[in-house]
Amino acid sequence: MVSTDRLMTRVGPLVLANPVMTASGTWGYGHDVQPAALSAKLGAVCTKGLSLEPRPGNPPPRVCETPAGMLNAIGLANIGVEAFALQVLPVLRQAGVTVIVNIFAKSVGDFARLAERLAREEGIGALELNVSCPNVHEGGIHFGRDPHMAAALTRTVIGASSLPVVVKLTPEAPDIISVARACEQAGACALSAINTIRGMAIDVGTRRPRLAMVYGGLSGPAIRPIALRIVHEVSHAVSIPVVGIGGIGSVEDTLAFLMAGASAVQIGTASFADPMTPFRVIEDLARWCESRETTVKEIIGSVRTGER
Amino acid sequence: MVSTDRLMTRVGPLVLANPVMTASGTWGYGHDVQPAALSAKLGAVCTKGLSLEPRPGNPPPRVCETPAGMLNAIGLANIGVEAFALQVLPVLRQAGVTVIVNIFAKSVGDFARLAERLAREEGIGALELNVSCPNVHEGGIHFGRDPHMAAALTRTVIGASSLPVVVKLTPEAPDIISVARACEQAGACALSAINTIRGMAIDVGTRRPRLAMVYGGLSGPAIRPIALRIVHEVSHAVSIPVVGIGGIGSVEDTLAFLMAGASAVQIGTASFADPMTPFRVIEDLARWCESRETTVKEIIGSVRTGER
Amino acid sequence: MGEPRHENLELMRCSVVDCSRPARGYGILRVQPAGPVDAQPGQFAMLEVPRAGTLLHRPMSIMDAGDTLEFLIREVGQGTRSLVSLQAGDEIRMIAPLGQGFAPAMQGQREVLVGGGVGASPLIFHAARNPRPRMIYGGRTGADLVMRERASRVADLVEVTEDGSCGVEGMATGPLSDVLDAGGVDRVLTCGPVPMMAAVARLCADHRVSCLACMEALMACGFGACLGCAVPSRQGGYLYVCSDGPVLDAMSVLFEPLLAAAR
Amino acid sequence: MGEPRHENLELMRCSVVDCSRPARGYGILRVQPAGPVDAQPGQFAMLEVPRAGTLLHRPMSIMDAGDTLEFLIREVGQGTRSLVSLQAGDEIRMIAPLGQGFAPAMQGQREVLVGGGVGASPLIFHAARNPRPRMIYGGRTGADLVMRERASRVADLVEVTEDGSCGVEGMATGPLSDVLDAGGVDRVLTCGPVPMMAAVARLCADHRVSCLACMEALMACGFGACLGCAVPSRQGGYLYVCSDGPVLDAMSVLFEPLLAAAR
Ligand SMILES: Cc1cc2nc3c(=O)[nH]c(=O)nc-3n(C[C@H](O)[C@H](O)[C@H](O)COP(=O)(O)OP(=O)(O)OC[C@H]3O[C@@H](n4cnc5c(N)ncnc54)[C@H](O)[C@@H]3O)c2cc1C
Ligand SMILES: Cc1cc2nc3c(=O)[nH]c(=O)nc-3n(C[C@H](O)[C@H](O)[C@H](O)COP(=O)(O)OP(=O)(O)OC[C@H]3O[C@@H](n4cnc5c(N)ncnc54)[C@H](O)[C@@H]3O)c2cc1C
Ligand SMILES: Cc1cc2nc3c(=O)[nH]c(=O)nc-3n(C[C@H](O)[C@H](O)[C@H](O)COP(=O)(O)O)c2cc1C
Ligand SMILES: Cc1cc2nc3c(=O)[nH]c(=O)nc-3n(C[C@H](O)[C@H](O)[C@H](O)COP(=O)(O)O)c2cc1C
Ligand code: FES
Ligand code: FES
Repeated sequence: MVSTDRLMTRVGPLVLANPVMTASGTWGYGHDVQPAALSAKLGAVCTKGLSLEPRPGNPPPRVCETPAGMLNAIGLANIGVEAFALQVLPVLRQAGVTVIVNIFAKSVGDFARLAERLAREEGIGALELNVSCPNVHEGGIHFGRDPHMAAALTRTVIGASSLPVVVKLTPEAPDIISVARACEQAGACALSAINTIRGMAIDVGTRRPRLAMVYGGLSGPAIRPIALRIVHEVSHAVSIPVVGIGGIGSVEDTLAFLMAGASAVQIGTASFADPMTPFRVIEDLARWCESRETTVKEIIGSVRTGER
Repeated sequence: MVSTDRLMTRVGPLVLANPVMTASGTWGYGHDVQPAALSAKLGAVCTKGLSLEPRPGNPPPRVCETPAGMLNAIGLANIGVEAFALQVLPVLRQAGVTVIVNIFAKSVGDFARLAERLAREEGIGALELNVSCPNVHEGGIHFGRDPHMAAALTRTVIGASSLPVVVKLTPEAPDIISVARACEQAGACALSAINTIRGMAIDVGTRRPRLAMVYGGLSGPAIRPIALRIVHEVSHAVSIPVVGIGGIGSVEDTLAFLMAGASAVQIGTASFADPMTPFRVIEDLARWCESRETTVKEIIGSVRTGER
Repeated sequence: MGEPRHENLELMRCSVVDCSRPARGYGILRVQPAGPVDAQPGQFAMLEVPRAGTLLHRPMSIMDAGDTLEFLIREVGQGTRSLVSLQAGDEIRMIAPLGQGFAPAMQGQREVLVGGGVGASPLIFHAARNPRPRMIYGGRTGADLVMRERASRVADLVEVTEDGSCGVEGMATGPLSDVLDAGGVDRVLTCGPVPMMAAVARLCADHRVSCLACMEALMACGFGACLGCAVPSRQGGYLYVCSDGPVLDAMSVLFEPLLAAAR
Repeated sequence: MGEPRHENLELMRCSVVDCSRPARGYGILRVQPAGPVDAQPGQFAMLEVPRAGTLLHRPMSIMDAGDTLEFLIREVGQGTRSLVSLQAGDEIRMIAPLGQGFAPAMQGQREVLVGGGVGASPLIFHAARNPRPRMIYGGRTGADLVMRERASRVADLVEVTEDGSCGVEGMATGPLSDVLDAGGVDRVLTCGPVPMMAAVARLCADHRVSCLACMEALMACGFGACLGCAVPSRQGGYLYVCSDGPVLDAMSVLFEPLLAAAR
């Protein structure tokens, strides 16, 4: 795994060895799917969405494939903050993993309690607020749709934890730019975009929805053009870093998001087919920068619009 | 081409021989890409978005392929209402094509003038209001985002033309259900959904956007799960018919939209690869209904949700 | 928790040795992996689908693992159609082995295997590696018992078809019931359609015989990352087929919701 | 307007006769259509890309149309890579012929063809069907002139390379300028990279010689349905490569914006 200075990037106060993270919900807790030592080679790991209490998740079927994408309605199954703090964090700390803890709750108060609890632990790089998960009613998607609520939540979490806060935007926000600006003003150190987009699939043989929950979140290459457009829009509207997410699986995809204005990226669905994807992307990116004598910093926001 | 009673469906006052239409902007004016005699075998043809004056459209590149989809920024190039009325409509009328005229304008007044002009012609089945094209600033996307504006526009167009009005919804509406309900109350005879979703692609070799307009509308199978979810949501929120659009290319896709609640479908991008797609779908649908001794009417809305 | 479930999640390059077609709609895919694969019966592989434009890989039980890896594949969609059309020399990548297999039979333990459809695959693998067991093999008609020849080489075969076109007429649970009534069975291993496994599990519970079910679920990853492969647990919550299974203690699985979903 | 541009937009099944590789990165695909295809030089086909999971078909100039159809393909992406890897017996579907080709040379009309890269393809087709013309064939190095052998069979060939590794050193416009200066040329036909065609068009305009350019554009459909293939017209508005072209009067094309976009 290469990690030259060329790949170095910043996400708020976090200095990352490279801009490639794994997306929440697609890499477990950073030590259980792949060894923590491997996770340590990533720019950062965003851990599976965490709540105060453990959650079992939704009934099956929870996933199905769609053209160049997949739907999921996992239901934010997770081990709860206590198990995470006691069993997971020590392992990640030990291995030197840069950890961004993705959290969600159904109320501002629970968000605050969660942030407070995590702030008592060493080894957390930042919190990522999942205000946008479409799969559970209490998943907090309402926070992500409204600029005022998103800002209030951001302020509360920052107050409760002192940890850097990344707000993960939902593409379903009526006005994503306003939400982005509101979170910036509320003190978010960065924004990440995008979470999945609600979709549906039907098995026409049985006339049943392919997911037990009927709707699920669409991810994968299918949503990449939408994600790239949103990252471009948002990164031009705010001055804090934006982390690009959505259908990324190659160095070309990563470069596109960096050029559009992202300071780093997260890889999700692509790791399901090939769990070595993030490492391959890091290597390819190092080679790309090397051969062109350039750096990730120079690439960020370098798309040539308005030249025609 | 089969067209049995089994396939019959209604879209407001329109009785269609089958539920398969071609989507606006993907089948020319109904007589120029394929012969009008072929178009007559379709449930209906939605003609290319029409404005008062002819428009040249956007500079190239206007299209690019994405995973299971494509982006377009055609810019609503069209021949204008006069040429349509004088040169196109007579041919379509003669051939017995069921015509839905897709129209757009930058103001309510222009929408009204357009509708008035078209109401003077024979042979138009309905108007489809494109209040949702993401590719031109004057394309009217603001009408589609706001329930009040969408309703006001619908009312004005109905008043100006007496033609049945279908409102084409944009997936980017902050609250698509409210827009749908507002249009229903304003007298729309049906709704169609969805138009494309704004996206972006970058050629990382040249660092340029792949489209001259930077953003374009995403269509094709990639958006099908999103479209299906919206059709399901909308058709449960209103009691007027919904026309399903988005990535449809097979009888299975068509069945899924019908089961989700659509009364008819439109096929767009799929016709670019195979311009016989709509006819193949009609035949396959006839066979499907025949072999199961069922009808399109019975299929509509028959998805089995809430049974688990 | 503290330990990753897998040592190595690298995609392994394999070259196709052959893909025979034992019957219409089925293929037996044999591949040569780059290195040796130490797989247990009941474990599975995630197979890349070459040239179909699909995104996710497809889980397949391993039917044999020696120099080569073998899979029994039924065509049900785009992915499996593409897999059974592979030809000698084609390349295919996969992650294998994955999941928890059948614990080997203990000395003197008397087992009965109950398989349906492609569920025969892991059972044949198990039988080949253990003292010759009895195997009840069910299907709708004789044509569905595609592996009957091969199964009879490694197990004492009882064939059952719903239409009676081959062997006993009825369901696999018929002969199983007789065998269990006769006594002396230490454990039952089953793999097949959910209704069959549910019925087998119930019979075993009634007879107080331990039962291992090799389960299926829709999977995005196959190695514990997506949490997609949940099956309801009788203890509450969910079990994950790819990492807790695919071989699960049938008593721990709540079959009822799965049966409802299959209706 | 009143008439559809195409009689028949059915996908035509073809079987691959062979796909030879004239040079690294290029393929000559020869297919046998189910029925006869009456194509004019300059016309193109929309080729389905088998097994790549791509959505849209790929436009390719026809290099020869008799019993079989022939295409010269340069690998630039997923689609073309997949096309040149086709093998004898494979099936491929396409719509052909599409667009407006070169009007045949009139009795005694003296033509010069100027081709670059895969742009040689429609020119070779034209040359083969008309009295032997002169053809200027340019590339960066000798290796780019992949069809030089074949071109020399149907045209009096002038080779030009930027690095001088083959034929004249420089750009195709060098020899063209000499030929036009010498006079007696009735029309110029060109196909190749935009900068080359723009330069050729300017030279021809300067010499008041008519010039036909066989253009490219990104296409979604190839038959007038998507309005994707616009090139700016000197008369204002746009021309559509798939239906007004691909062969356009070079004077009617506004090359400047295309050149800017290519930078
Ligand atoms: C651990 C495990 C082991 C398996 N072993 C085998 C095996 O040895 N041989 C074999 O033929 N199949 C096996 N399967 C099932 C196999 O993975 C699916 O049939 C395959 O993924 C379908 O892919 P497709 O693209 O052809 O079908 P799709 O187009 O994806 O789906 C077609 C139909 O098959 C259903 N389906 C898809 N995946 C599954 C699944 N995992 N389980 C049940 N139904 C499914 C879908 O709901 C749909 O109705 C196994 C599955 C698991 C989880
Ligand atoms: C009328 C016409 C005739 C053509 N004839 C030939 C021919 O005879 N031989 C040949 O090799 N190619 C020809 N082309 C170009 C060919 O269609 C493209 O190279 C091909 O579509 C690229 O597909 P891909 O999937 O390999 O590349 P993609 O992955 O789609 O793209 C790879 C790169 O190629 C560029 N590209 C894609 N399509 C075109 C295009 N239409 N024109 C220019 N650049 C493009 C893209 O911008 C991108 O940078 C022709 C194009 C047209 C419009
Ligand atoms: C199976 C699955 C589980 C996910 N779980 C979470 C989660 O717990 N929290 C969260 O913020 N996002 C979650 N996501 C969203 C991803 O982090 C990411 O935003 C999205 O999948 C788009 O990226 P991709 O296309 O690379 O997968 C999940 C996505 C998938 C596919
Ligand atoms: C090239 C192109 C041009 C289009 N032009 C129009 C248009 O003029 N008016 C309109 O309402 N929709 C237009 N659309 C949107 C389609 O009608 C349709 O809503 C969308 O493409 C989704 O369907 P599909 O995935 O089947 O293509 C256009 C789409 C494409 C791809
Ligand atoms: S298949 Fe992904 S966790 Fe089991
Ligand atoms: S390529 Fe579609 S109109 Fe020309």
